[in-house]
Parts: sequence; C-alpha cells; structure tokens
Amino acid sequence: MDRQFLEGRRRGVRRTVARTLVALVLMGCFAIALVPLYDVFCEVTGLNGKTASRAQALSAQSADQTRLVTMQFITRSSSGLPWALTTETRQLRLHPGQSAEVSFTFHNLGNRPYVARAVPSVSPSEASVHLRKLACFCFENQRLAAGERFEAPLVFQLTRDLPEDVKTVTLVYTLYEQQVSLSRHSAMQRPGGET
Amino acid sequence: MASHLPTGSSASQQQSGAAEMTSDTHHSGPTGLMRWLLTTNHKEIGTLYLLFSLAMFFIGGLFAMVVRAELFQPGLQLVQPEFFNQMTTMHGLIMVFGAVMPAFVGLANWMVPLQIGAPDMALPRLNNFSFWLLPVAFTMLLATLVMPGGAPNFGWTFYAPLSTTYAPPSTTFFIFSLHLAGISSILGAINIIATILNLRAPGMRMMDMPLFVWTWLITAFLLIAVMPVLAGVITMMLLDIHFGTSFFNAAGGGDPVLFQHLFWFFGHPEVYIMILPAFGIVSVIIPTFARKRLFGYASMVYATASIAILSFLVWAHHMFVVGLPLTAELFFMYSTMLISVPTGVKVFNWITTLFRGSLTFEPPMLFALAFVVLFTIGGFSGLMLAISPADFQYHDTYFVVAHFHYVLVPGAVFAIMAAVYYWLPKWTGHYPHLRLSQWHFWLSVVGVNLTFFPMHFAGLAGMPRRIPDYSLQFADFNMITSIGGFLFGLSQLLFVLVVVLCVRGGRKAPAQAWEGAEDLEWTVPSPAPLHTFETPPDFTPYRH
Amino acid sequence: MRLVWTVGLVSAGLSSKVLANQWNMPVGVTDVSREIHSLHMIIFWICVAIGVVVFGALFYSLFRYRRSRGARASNFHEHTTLEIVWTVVPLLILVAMAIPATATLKKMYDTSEADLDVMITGQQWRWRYSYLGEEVAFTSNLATPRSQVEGKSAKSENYLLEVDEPLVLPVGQKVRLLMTSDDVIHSWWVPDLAVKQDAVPGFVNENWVRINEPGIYRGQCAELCGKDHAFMPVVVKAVEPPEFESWLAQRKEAAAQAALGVDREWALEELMTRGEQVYATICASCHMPDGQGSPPAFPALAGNQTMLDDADYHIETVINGVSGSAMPAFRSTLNAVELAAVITYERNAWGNDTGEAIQPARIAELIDSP
Amino acid sequence: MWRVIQSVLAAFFGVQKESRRTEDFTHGRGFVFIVVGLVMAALLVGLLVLVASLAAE
Repeated sequence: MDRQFLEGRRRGVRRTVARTLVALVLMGCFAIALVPLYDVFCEVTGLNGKTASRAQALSAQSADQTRLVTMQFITRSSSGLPWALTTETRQLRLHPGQSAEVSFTFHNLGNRPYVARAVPSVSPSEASVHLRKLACFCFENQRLAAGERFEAPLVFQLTRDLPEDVKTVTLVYTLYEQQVSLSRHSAMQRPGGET
Repeated sequence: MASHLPTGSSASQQQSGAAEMTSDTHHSGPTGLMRWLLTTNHKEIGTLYLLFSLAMFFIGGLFAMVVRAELFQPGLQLVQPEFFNQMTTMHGLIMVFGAVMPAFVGLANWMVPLQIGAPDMALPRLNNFSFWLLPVAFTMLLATLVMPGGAPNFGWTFYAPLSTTYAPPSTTFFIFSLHLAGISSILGAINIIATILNLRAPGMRMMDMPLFVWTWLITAFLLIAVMPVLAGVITMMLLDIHFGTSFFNAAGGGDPVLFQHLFWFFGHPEVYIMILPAFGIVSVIIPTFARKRLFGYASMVYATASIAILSFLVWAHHMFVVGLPLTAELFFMYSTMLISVPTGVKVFNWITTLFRGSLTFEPPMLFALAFVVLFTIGGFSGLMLAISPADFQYHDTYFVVAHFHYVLVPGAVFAIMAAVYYWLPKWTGHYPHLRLSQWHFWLSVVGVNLTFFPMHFAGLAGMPRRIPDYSLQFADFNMITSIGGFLFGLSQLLFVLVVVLCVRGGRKAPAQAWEGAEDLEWTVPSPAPLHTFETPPDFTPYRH
Repeated sequence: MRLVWTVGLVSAGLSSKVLANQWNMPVGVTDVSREIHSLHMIIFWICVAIGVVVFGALFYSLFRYRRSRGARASNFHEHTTLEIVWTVVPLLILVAMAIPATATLKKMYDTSEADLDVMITGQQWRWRYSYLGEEVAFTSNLATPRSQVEGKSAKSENYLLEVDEPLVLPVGQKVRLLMTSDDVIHSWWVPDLAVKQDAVPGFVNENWVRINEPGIYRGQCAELCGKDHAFMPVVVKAVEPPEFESWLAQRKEAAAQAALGVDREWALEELMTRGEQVYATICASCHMPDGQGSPPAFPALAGNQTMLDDADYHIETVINGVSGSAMPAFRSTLNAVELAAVITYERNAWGNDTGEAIQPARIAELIDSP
Repeated sequence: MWRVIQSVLAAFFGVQKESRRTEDFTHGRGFVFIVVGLVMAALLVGLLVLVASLAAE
C-alpha cells in the first residue's frame, strides 16, 4: 500500500489524539474549577442560602421606614458536640437598611475542650445576598474549655434592596465540631493535617 | 462470535470459551487465553466488550430480580433493607457502567472500522488496554458485596453525605473501580474519535458516514467532556472520606448540593451517552428494512449535535426540589423542554423513513420499531418531568423510575439487541434462528411493558423510589411489575440461546446479509475475516 | 340488557374511583396541589394527543407499506417544508405548556407573610417538628409495629404511613415550612399537599402550605437516606384553627408536666417501662429490638462492655451522638426523662442487669443551658 | 461570515437544505463552524437566562 498514505493517516491520528488530550486536560481543569466557581456563584447570587464568609461594611443607607421585615434566628448543634448555642432574641422586626445586634451564647456542656464553628444558612435564599454581617462569630472557630460559656454578638443589616415580597428572613446557625482542619482550602495544602 | 475463524469443525469450539480457541490461519501470535488477553484486533476486542457487557447485563439483571422479588408484596420477606439498598445501587451501577456503555463500545469497535472502511481502530494497543481495565474495575466493584459493611448502598447517584460521611468502608473501592471504568471510557472515546476522523476510506466525507458512526463520534466527544467531571467528583468524595476535606460537608464549609450539581453536570450528558449510539443503530436499521434511504439524514446529524449541546444545559432538572431559586427552576425547565424538539425530529424522521417504504419485519427491525414506540413513551414522561411544578410531585417517585427505564431498557437495551441481531450474520456468518428471535422479541416487549408501565401509576399514586417496603395501596402495581420483571429477565436467556446457536451454525449468510443494507460492512464476506480493508475500499457515496 | 347497564355503571363508577384515588396524582387539598394536578393532566393529554398522531402515522405506515402486501419503496428522503413544520409546531406546543407551568411555579414561590412557621428536621429515620416561637417541638416516628413489617401480624390499613405524633396544622392559614437535616439529605413529601422539599444538612430550605380541608394527609421521605428510608412517613393532621390553638396549649401543658418530672426521684421499674417504649420507637430500628445491633455500622448494646463500664460515656453518647456516624444527638429530640429512661433501659435490658437507675435530674444538667 | 452564522442557526434548528449543506461541507472550514457554534450556544444560554429572569419577575 501507499507508504505516503499510511504516513499521512498516522500523522492525522497523532494530531487528533493530541487535540483530544488537550480537550481532556481542559475539561479536567474545568471540573476542578467548578468548585470555586460554584462558591463564587453562590456568594454572588445567594444560591442555597449561603452568606459571605467575611465581615462586610455597613452600607450607609437610611432605613426603609415603609416596611418591616421579620428576622428569625434558629440555633442547632450537630451530633458529637456537647455544646449549646442559644439566643434570647428568637425573632425581631426591623426595617431594611437598619442595622441590629443580637447576642448569642455558646456553652460547652462537655467535660473537655472543643473547637467548633457555627455555620449559617439563610432562607429564603434570595435574601442571603441582602444580609450583610458586620460582625459575626460564624467567621471563625470558637474554642471553649469544659463548662465554659461565651457570649458573642451578631451585627447585621438587611439592605434596602431586599426584594419587596420577602417578609420573613430566617437565619439558621448549626454548630459543627472542627476536630481536624475541615476547611477544604487548608486541607488541600496539607492533607489530613491538624489545625 | 469469533467470526473470522473458519466455520465448520472449529465452530463448535468458538463459543465454549476463549481458553479453547485454536489458532487460525491469519494469526501467528500467542494462542489460547494469551491471545485474547493480548489481542489488538478490533473485532476480537469488540467481541470481548460484548461478552463482558452480556455478563454484566445478567449480573445487574440478577440484582434487579432480587429487588423485584422483595417488592413482590408488601412487608420484608427476602432481604433486609441494607441489602436491598446495595442491590438497587449495584443494579444501577452495573447496568449503566458495566452493561450499556461497554455494549456500545463493543459495537463501535466491531462496526465503526467496518462502516468507514478502516483496517482497524486507530490505536489498537490502547484499545486492548481500555477493555481490560473493565474486568478489573467491575471485579473490584462486585467484590464490595462481600466486604464488611457491604457494598455501596447509596443509590447509583451516590449523593453526599450519604456516600461520604455515612458510607460503608467499601466506598473507597467503589470510587477506585469507577475511576478505572472512567479511564476505560475516556481511552475508548479517544480511540473512536481518532479512528473516525482519520481512517475513513478515501472519498468518504463526514456527511457520508453511516449514522451509527456519526452518533458515536458525538458520543465520544461527550465522553471526553464529562468523564473528567465524574473523575473530579469521585476524587473529591475520596478526599472527603479519607483526607479530612469537606467539599460536600457543611461542617467544614462545604455543600452537599454542590455534589449534586457536579454529579448531574456529568450525569445528564451521561444519559445521552447511553442513548445517542442507540439513535444511530436505529437510524441504520430502519432504512435497511424499509428499503428506502433515511429521511432527513442531515437533520438527524444536526439533531444529535443539538441534543449533545443541550445536554450540558439541563442538569439541574434532576434537582428541582433541592431548593433552587425561581429563576434557576425556570431556566432548567425551559432548556429541558427544548430537548424534546431535536428528539421529536428524530422520531418524525424515522416514521417518515417508514412511510412509503417496502417493509419487512426481521428481528432487528422488530427491536428497532419497538425502540421507536417505547422510547417515545419514555420521551413523553420525560416531557412531563421537565415541567418543574409538576416535578415537585413526580420527583423521586416510581414515575421517574418508569421514565428512565423506558428510555434505557426498551431504549438503549433494545437498540443494542437490534444491533446484535442486525450484525450477527456479519459476525458469525449465520442468521440467528428466526422463530427463537421472534419469541425473544415478543416476550421481551410484553415483559418490558408489564414491568415498567405500572410503575407510572405507582409513582403517581405516591410511591417513592428506592424503598424495600411499601404501603398497601401500591401492592397491585408492584406485583404486576415483579411478574413482568421475572418474565423479562427469563426471556433474556432466550437471547443467549439465540446467540450461542448462531455462533454454532444456522442458515448461512451472504456478504450482504440484508437485502436493503448498503453500508460498507456488507461488502466484506460473512463472517468478516479477521483482517478487513487492509487496502482501503473504493467508496462511492451512494447517498449524495 | 339491564344487567349490562348495571355492570357498565358499576364498572364505570369503580374505575372512576380507582382513577381518582390510586392510579393518578392526587388532586390534593391545597390550591397549589390542584393547580399542579390540572397542569399534570393538561400535559398528559397533550402527550396523548401527540402520541395518537405519531403512533397513528407509525402504525399506518407499518400496515400499509408491508412488502408482503406488495409495497414498493419510493425514494424521497428530504422535504424542507415538512421538516420546518415539525420543528416549529412542537416549539409552539412547548411554549403553550411553559406558560401555565411558569404561572404555577411562581405561585409556589410566593413568599408573602405566613401565619405560622414550622421547622422540619430530618433525622435518620424520623422527622422532628418545631413550631417556631411556640416552644412546642416533638419527633414523629413510624407507628407501624415491626411485627407487621415482618409479616408476623396482619398489616393495618395505613401500613407504613402511620406515625406516633402527626404534624398538626391549622386549615386556611399559610404555614411556612423550613426544612433542614441532622445527617443526610431527606425529602419531606405529602402528595395531597403537593409539598416536596429536600432537607439538606447544614442548610435550610423553605416551602409553604395552606390547607383547604381538615383531614389526615400521609406521605413519606422521598430521598434515599439510608436503610430505613422506607420507614419514615409523614403524617399531617389538618384541623380548624380553634382546635389547633387548643392542641397547641395542650402540648405546652404536657411539656411543662414533663419538665416537672425531672426533679423527682424515679424508681428503676418506672424508668424501665418508660425506657422500653422510647427504645422501641427510637433505638430499635438500628440497635435491634434485642439490642444486638448490626455491626459494624450499628454496634450491639447487649453485653457492650465499654458502655456498661462507663455510664458517663453511655450518657454522653446518647445525648450528643457520635459525629460522622449514624448515631444522632438526642439532646433536643428527647427530654430528660425520656433520655434517663432509655439509658436506664439499655443498662438493664437483655441481660445487661447493671441495676443502675439513671435519674432524669442527672441528665437535665447535661442538656440544659440556663 | 453571515453564511456561517446562517448555517449554524440552521443546524441549531435542525433543518438545512441539502445543497447548502454539501456546499458548507466542501468549502467551509470546520474550525470556524465550531467556534460560531460555541458562541451561538452561549447566546442560547443567555437568551434562556433572560427569558427565565423576565418570567420570574
């Protein structure tokens, strides 16, 4: 058979394989990039009721006196952690644009120290981008000795552009024990490392 | 099915196992088991894929029989819920990754080079490697059944955190086996793309290729695009389980819903990976037995491409009740509804191909026609499921189970069977036994509908999927479904019988085994010799 | 002739009954469920109509153009106008479907002020309901006895769809349902209310319902959540608002009564009796009625030396659960009396015979945070 | 360029004249079609997002 013909085919195959491999690598990178992309997407759109994980500045705006929104607080703790997270303020009504402070109490009922973090979630999820937290215990881990009690404030604001049809915003904090480094970013650098 | 062997005296040995294979005149390499282990011939590898897939079809089917036996009546009779969940999970995984996908790859191995006039696949050694990854992967997956804590029990969709924090220890092996199966698929896809793009007979343009080749080309691109996502998601699971990360764990700032987004970003194109080659098969078989050119060949290609593109835009329709914002629900509802347009085009084209044809109903045609009818029923329930508000009622019920079994069993599986009946004469040199094939067809059709049609009603009446026991109002539906399931399962033994008989002997088939068949594979003798098209054939496009 | 008529009428009546109840999606008792039902029927009939046309054309071709009838193949294979028509017509049909679907979906996403907020927490394998701002919370467990599941006794009418404590809701009021989970993803579903929403651990989802008619509505968990996924039903009892108010008052009273019991000294037998009930509803599904468990996921309690030697460890495990395992924290699921009783029961049943009575007062210290 | 866009649009729609298709496949460059196809796919996504957010208003 024609040698040139075969050589041509071989070159074509090599080129196709190289291109598909490039596509494969690109898709692999894309798959990995989907994770941070998702986080950014959630933070921007408030998808899934996620809130910002860093303190935000108070947006200087006057309160919208024409409407009142109910803000509810729910506290839960997960299994394996003998802590109680409580707040006196279960519910408050405020104007969008207005800022408010609510105090939460952490109590370690166990007989050894624990490190834990309160993970927030907001419903309805449309409201989560409009919830600005100026100070929150949820930004960092809490470490409490056996029997220790700790009071921490949440300072927040619902921005004025909160959609009109949102009448009630629920903020749920779930306490999770942080034994090992559970933050995926630090764990990616040091797999399984203790913090 | 080693068709290249001389028929006659050695024919009886062919089916009795690879170990007894005698060497043949064409081949001077290793003999016996080693020959099959080391083969780089596309026909032999195709045969290996098909046999592997058949074995997995029966293992997965056995698991389904356990499920149906337990669900025969209310109450727990045969198995405990833990084991029931392992059965549903393994059934799904084996059928998707072990039976349907390898069957299509096997058909591609056998037929793509023959249909485009290529001497072999572009990368024969890689081909061998990608096949042998599969038995390793699935042996490992099946071995999880006897591990402490049992096999994976979290459904074939393995939603976190049930599949991470709360998973049995065997999950690590499950992840590893899925990695191997994924690598195998990727390598297979690269090989198919390289073959189709470079080894076509001189003069064969892209738009001259048979539709089976076209649909496989598009499927292969889908595989390249989504298999890395599957690999990524199961790697993240592995890291979550063993290395303290929390991609999918709220405790560490992760999100279980992220898992579902990633999984379905892979999963929905995966669904089309399992159906596009089936479209191709049916588009090849129907014109043959209608003795008429395929209506709207170009539209078929475009529709396939449209479906492939749209498949990346619809993933969250599997997640309508997970708590998506209104805009997202609407987006995914609209995009999903759009998919029914190209799918409809395909169905209309098939029917118009039949219109004013000259029809005969050989076994491959029977299966292809059943495919058109029953797949369309699955398409209708798919359209209903796309309606997001209604999906709040359908989601995770037997209505969904009915839907995807309609598109996968009388869809993908019937297409594979149609392909096997269609090409068996080419592989073995004999026609399959007509009466037995017809019995197999009719029993399968009755069994499939008896199994899956009542599931629609059970789902609408409120029966959730993946439950080992149910309340009394679902009892009648489940009993019918189980009887249908046993019938369908048993009738597949007939299929094996037909294949075995066909390998051993039967009415001799000429090179062009079907009167209306016009693709290149019908120009080589039946059975196809081990080496074909070593000199590229002269291709004159008959279509254009 | 009359006989034929009677039979016809009876069977028509029967089939309509069957169709209404068990073959189709329930119409339900909320405005949303009615709308979803009618949407479902509209789409269904559109599909039937398309199906008649498509399958009609298919089967016509199959019969008309058989070669055995002497059909000769013609050779057309393209028709641009026809192809445009069958692309455009389905598109129009889809738009016609999308309009009512969008309208219904927007109604389902209504966030107007609710009259009552209920937090629903999924836990392997039960639901916990708490009425926000009302200090009323309880768990709802499967009430069907194990013997019915195993076929040792006859199955009751509501087999697997009955619970010890249904969720009680007032009719005619908008109830906001907040969903979350303690462990894996669950999905709270009542077909008659057309509410199905995933409960995702660490996240909160919401849905709402306004029930039009009093009654008892049954559903179940719809998302695979582990071995007893089939055994976590949902039962909603919808009552008139006054009845709801008195029920709520009664619940508060009962909670206060239970709190009183904490301070007094309980006898071993008393705790054992109470503990046996709690064990059967809460613990037996994993640790088995005979305390043998099903290792490795669910350890045996009978003869479990670590547990018997260290009462504190035992108490702590039950109260706080074990993170990353199927053992949940019962701190907020059970009250001090129930916790004390069940721990006492576990330490004395199945030949464990420690003779220890764990007093509710001891537990109360560990779960309260004054 | 307009020809390419027209052809890609026709492909999205799924209907194309035989003569036109033959011409595209003989004279057109695959790469251009792929790029235009991807852009059109992105436009389709944008259009759907727009429709969905308008409908959600």
